[in-house]
Amino acid sequence: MNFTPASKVIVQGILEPLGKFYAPLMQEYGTQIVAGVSPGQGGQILAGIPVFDMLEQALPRVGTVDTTVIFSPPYAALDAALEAIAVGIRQIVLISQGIPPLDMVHLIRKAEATDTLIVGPNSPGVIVPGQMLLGIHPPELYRPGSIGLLSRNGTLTYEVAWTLTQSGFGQSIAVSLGGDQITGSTFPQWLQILDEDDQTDVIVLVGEIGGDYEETAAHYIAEAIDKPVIAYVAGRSAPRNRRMGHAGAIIDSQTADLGPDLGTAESKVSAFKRAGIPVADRPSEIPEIVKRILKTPARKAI
Amino acid sequence: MNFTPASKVIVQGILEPLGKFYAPLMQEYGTQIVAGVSPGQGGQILAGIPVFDMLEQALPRVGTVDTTVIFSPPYAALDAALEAIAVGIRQIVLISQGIPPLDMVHLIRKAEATDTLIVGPNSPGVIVPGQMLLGIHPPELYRPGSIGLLSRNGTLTYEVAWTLTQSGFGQSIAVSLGGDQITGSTFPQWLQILDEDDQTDVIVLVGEIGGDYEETAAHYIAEAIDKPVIAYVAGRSAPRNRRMGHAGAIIDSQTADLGPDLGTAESKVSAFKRAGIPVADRPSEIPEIVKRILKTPARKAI
Amino acid sequence: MDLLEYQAKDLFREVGIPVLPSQCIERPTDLKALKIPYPIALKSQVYMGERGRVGGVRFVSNTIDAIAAAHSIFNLPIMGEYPKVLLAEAKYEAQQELYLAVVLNQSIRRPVILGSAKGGIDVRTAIDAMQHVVIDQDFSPFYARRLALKMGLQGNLINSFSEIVERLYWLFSDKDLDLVEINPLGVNAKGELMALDGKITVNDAALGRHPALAALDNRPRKFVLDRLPDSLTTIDPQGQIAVLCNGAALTMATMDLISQSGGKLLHYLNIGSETHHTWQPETLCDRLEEGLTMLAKHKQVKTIFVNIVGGTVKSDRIADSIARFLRPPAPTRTVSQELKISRGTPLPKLVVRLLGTDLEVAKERLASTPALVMDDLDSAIAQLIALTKK
Amino acid sequence: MDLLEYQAKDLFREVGIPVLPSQCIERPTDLKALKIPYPIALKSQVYMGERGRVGGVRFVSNTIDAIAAAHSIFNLPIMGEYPKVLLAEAKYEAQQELYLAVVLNQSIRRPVILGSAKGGIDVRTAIDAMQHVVIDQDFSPFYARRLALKMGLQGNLINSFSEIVERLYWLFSDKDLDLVEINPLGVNAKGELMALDGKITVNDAALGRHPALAALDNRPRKFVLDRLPDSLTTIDPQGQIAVLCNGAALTMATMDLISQSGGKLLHYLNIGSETHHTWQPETLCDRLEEGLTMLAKHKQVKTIFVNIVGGTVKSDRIADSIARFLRPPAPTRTVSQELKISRGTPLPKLVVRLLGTDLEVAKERLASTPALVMDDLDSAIAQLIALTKK
Repeated sequence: MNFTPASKVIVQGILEPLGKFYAPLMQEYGTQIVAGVSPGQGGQILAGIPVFDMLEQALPRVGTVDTTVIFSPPYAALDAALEAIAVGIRQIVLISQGIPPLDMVHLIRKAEATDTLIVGPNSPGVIVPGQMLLGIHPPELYRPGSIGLLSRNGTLTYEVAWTLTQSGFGQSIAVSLGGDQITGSTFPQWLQILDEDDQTDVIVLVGEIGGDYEETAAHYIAEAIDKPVIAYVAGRSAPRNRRMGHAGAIIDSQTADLGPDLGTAESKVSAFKRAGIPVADRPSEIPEIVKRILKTPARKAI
Repeated sequence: MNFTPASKVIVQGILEPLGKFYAPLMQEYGTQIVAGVSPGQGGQILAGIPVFDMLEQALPRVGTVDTTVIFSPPYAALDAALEAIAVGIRQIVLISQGIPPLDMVHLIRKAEATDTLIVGPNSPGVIVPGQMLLGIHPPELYRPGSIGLLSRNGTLTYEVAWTLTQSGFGQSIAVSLGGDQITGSTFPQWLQILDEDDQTDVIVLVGEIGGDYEETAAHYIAEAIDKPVIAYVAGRSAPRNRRMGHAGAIIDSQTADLGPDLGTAESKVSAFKRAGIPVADRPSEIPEIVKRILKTPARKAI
Repeated sequence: MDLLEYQAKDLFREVGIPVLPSQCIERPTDLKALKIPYPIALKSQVYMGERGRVGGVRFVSNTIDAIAAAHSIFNLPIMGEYPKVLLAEAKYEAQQELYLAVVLNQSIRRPVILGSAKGGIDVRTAIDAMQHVVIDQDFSPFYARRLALKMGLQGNLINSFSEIVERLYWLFSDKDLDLVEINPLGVNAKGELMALDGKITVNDAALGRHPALAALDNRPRKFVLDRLPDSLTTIDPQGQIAVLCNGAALTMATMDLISQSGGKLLHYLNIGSETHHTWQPETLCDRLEEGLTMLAKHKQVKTIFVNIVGGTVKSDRIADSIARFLRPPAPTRTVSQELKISRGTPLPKLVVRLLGTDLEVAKERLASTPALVMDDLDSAIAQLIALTKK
Repeated sequence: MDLLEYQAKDLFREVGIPVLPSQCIERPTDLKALKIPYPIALKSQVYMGERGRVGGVRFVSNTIDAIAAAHSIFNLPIMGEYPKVLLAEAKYEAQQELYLAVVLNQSIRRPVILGSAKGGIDVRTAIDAMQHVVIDQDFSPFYARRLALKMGLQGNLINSFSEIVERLYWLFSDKDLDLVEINPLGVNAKGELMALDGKITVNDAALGRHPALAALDNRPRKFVLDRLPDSLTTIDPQGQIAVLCNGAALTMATMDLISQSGGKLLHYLNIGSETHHTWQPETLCDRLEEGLTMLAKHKQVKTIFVNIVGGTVKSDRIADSIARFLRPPAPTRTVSQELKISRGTPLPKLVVRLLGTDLEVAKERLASTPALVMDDLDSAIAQLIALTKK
């Protein structure tokens, strides 16, 4: 992970409405955006950022680029990401929602083969408060600090960040895996990164119903994470998901050895509790638990 | 490269007519064939070799396998090779002809990513005289010795081997890249291997018209090979290849910066001569040149 | 998007997966022009499963019986759903029934092929014998053989089964499916295979690049990018609270808080996140107004809780949208005129919670309206509960 | 296998590459039922290139002129080839003509996309401006944009051109093509693209998995796996020697030696290598006999040089095949009876060189025949030359 103010960033799909709106905000926050790409619209300038038709036109002028933030239309996002990998960029933040999941499978195979870190899709991206913004987090809700914030959603992440900020707990980083069916990175990957990150003392994991992300995370935390982790799960009152019927029943039973309630709030909360991870009942309880934990010694001896 | 008598070999497509005929011959020559694979025919025994439906059934019983020799039908060969790569086999000898070239492109990409050595397709394979046979070379024409024999054909390779054998020059190894449009390995790859091979003193390269294999090899030898190389090119009297017409003209001119005569015997012979490589006019001249070279010191100081 | 059995089988036929001769029947009299020889099966074409158990499949041997059976199937709802079409299909003598599916596994983030040597109507038995193989890298037929061997298939059946898996996988991958299932996959006495039933779910996000598939189902989509849903889900039929938030997880967290505070929810509405590539500040404002109008249509809604998080859209614009909803606008704006007409009842009370915007500006703009504007989430919910009880 | 222009355009249409409305004309009177409005182009459908330069393409504005033009094109050979069909096609106003192709590059062992901003009939100009991009990994549209930029395309033309490249690449890869070319790819005043001519070569080895493509050309294949060619190539019309070897390179080397020794070659025949998966010893013996019969049919052949290398087939079986050819067999073998009937002339003299087999056994078996059996290649060729001069 290289998310420092010195690292260079390119924005792909910079002239899409979303990119046009957020690229200048990212730049204002201090992110070093060295170029933008929008195929067929090269030659323009957006807020002082030169726009190219392709990455390979930009690179000779701006040097090695660490990260690309992709606002491209969903069916063009895989290609944009592969273009970035082809020119050696190894950190990719996919903001766009609606990327077909099989495109993501293709991209993940490629990312694994090239040791590329993918954030998203359908994600607000990454913010390192006070330093850089790679995506669409509202910076005014964040403050620098030592809480590492992980989630797979957007606005609820901002809500939790603000709750922490208000209570005086700034954040070392906030990352959302993204809300689409297939995500480019996983909780275990990020837990590992934050466990090794010197700026992070406590990890807050904001979960939600569906899938087995939180169950897997709980298992991984118990096995491999030394820093304290606090969890929160949204969706306790949500109506049960419609099953896919016949086929769905068979497929659900195959997903993992995590029992038939997999994906419900109960399943996730109890997985965290079994792993010894405190679970907040409401967002405003999160800073209270952080306070409590910071008074006691680390969960595990190293 | 690991082509020693201790290395374990599997034969895929062993119950195809070609496999059925040659697998026992390979075994008689000393090749350690530990298993065969023919999907749908698992459970049979051929010349004492147990036959399985899949490689992954065989491996737990026979341990790590170094090489697979593939006799599968051409449209099943890519899959057989990918199956071998998936279980960790990193030396693949493709005997079958008629594999669609785009299947080979796919396989080559995969081989490059996994550091797998491919011989063939449409190749007699590899022989290490007196030690092992991986393919269909007629062993009685070969003798152990220090000549490394490279080609991209079958029977002409045997002819040259016999010419050497008769003159008292045994061979350290003989390899044919294979005669199909797209080959799994290249002359430069093998020249490099033989340049580093302690058993090889002199390299004999048997070329033929078509493509730019020999031109590329000549260039590579001049740049990177320290051991003496002798070349022979078949096809001086062959009728000129039919051009593809309009499109062909354009495409031919794009293949490389090697001039319009690319692929003719003249082009190849003069490429070798420019690179300082002696070219035999007929097979029987090859041992004469070997004799001459072995009397003079190495072509290049190391 | 789900496909009906006959639509799935059309795709199977296209990619060379064997299916029986069949014909679509839109009304019982169509059976007079049947081109398949009797006996046939008549199968209700519904999206729901388990039709076999409840009489949605009938075997008939002549036209008179067929027409009678068709009448009764057309009038038989399967879990509430009436068929618009039946499939008349030849009979098949299966010696063995297999189960085969390709699905996208969210957790492994890879496609998985599933197979059971005990397919057919008894799902429990199929599940007990289920085997799976993860397609870790690019598909190649050896993955299919791996599944065949795990299922215990032997001899040439390994190859013929693998060929079906291969074709099914390419269908899955070419058409961006979430799921494709053949159950049962019949094996006859000669060892030949036949797809006897088929189920396909196309990925909704990918439908835009498969126009031919998208045209197969005209019903409203359950999931549509960048648009409000066509209908609202009812949580508690007794509820009087409606919730409107931006973002799915925020909506759920807000509902959880209301529920924890003893509030009873009737409806919720997520007006969407900001990650669509065409998103602009107007997108949020337009949907906010449109969403409030949707919720207000339902007489039972006494209070609406608006929770908008994120500061990139200026608070004055958000406040203006809410104000436009609350104060029927000048007659020049035709869209809002329509909205006005649809409002038959007094408007629900609004508790508006805004985070990240300049709250004072919003309060000022909404001062002359009955909307309560707050920034602390817990207090706002306490207010909401109190207001609803009034 | 090459496709004709109209066949290539059918494939373009299938994958969404824009082509003009067109109609196949099998005889001039078909033009009376033309559905395309005039003016039209009438284009000779031949496998040879450069038809434009020699009158194979004519523009006409009414039925009378069209029928007259069709008559003359049907009677105009292009490099010796007469069209069986013409393509009648709408006219297109191109502002610019591009060149675009996808080919498999044997040397790089990857597909390559080629493009030139100066396409059209002047091949030299196209070549001078030619750009290429190697498809190193799995194709993705950025490779196409890379080509577009190298060609100097700008603005939205980058995207519309790339989309054509993408579709063309998938066609190339799905159908196992060796080459697919669009020249010219017309650009009109609105920046829209149109494939105005198309050339496709399907890989012969892959035809077995594209039966629909294989059916498009019934002419004898230039290259067929595992079968002798249908006709023989003539090297020197004055030649009296025919060569039969197993393996292409061995055949060439043998021809080289004969030529270096002053021999004049009429024909050569490669009876194939041993790398076909169905190969068995019988394969070699059957083809040897069949091949000798083919060569002996030609009266001008005075001597046949047989060079069989490789020891896996026992020499007695090879000798038996040769003996069967030399000595018309018993009337019970119907195949050979036919062979006998076709032999009107005395048999050519045979010099047989065998390597790897037990030569003594072969000599013994052929002792009673006029065939000379030897093992040293150079001496065998010297014998051949001497024998031919006799």
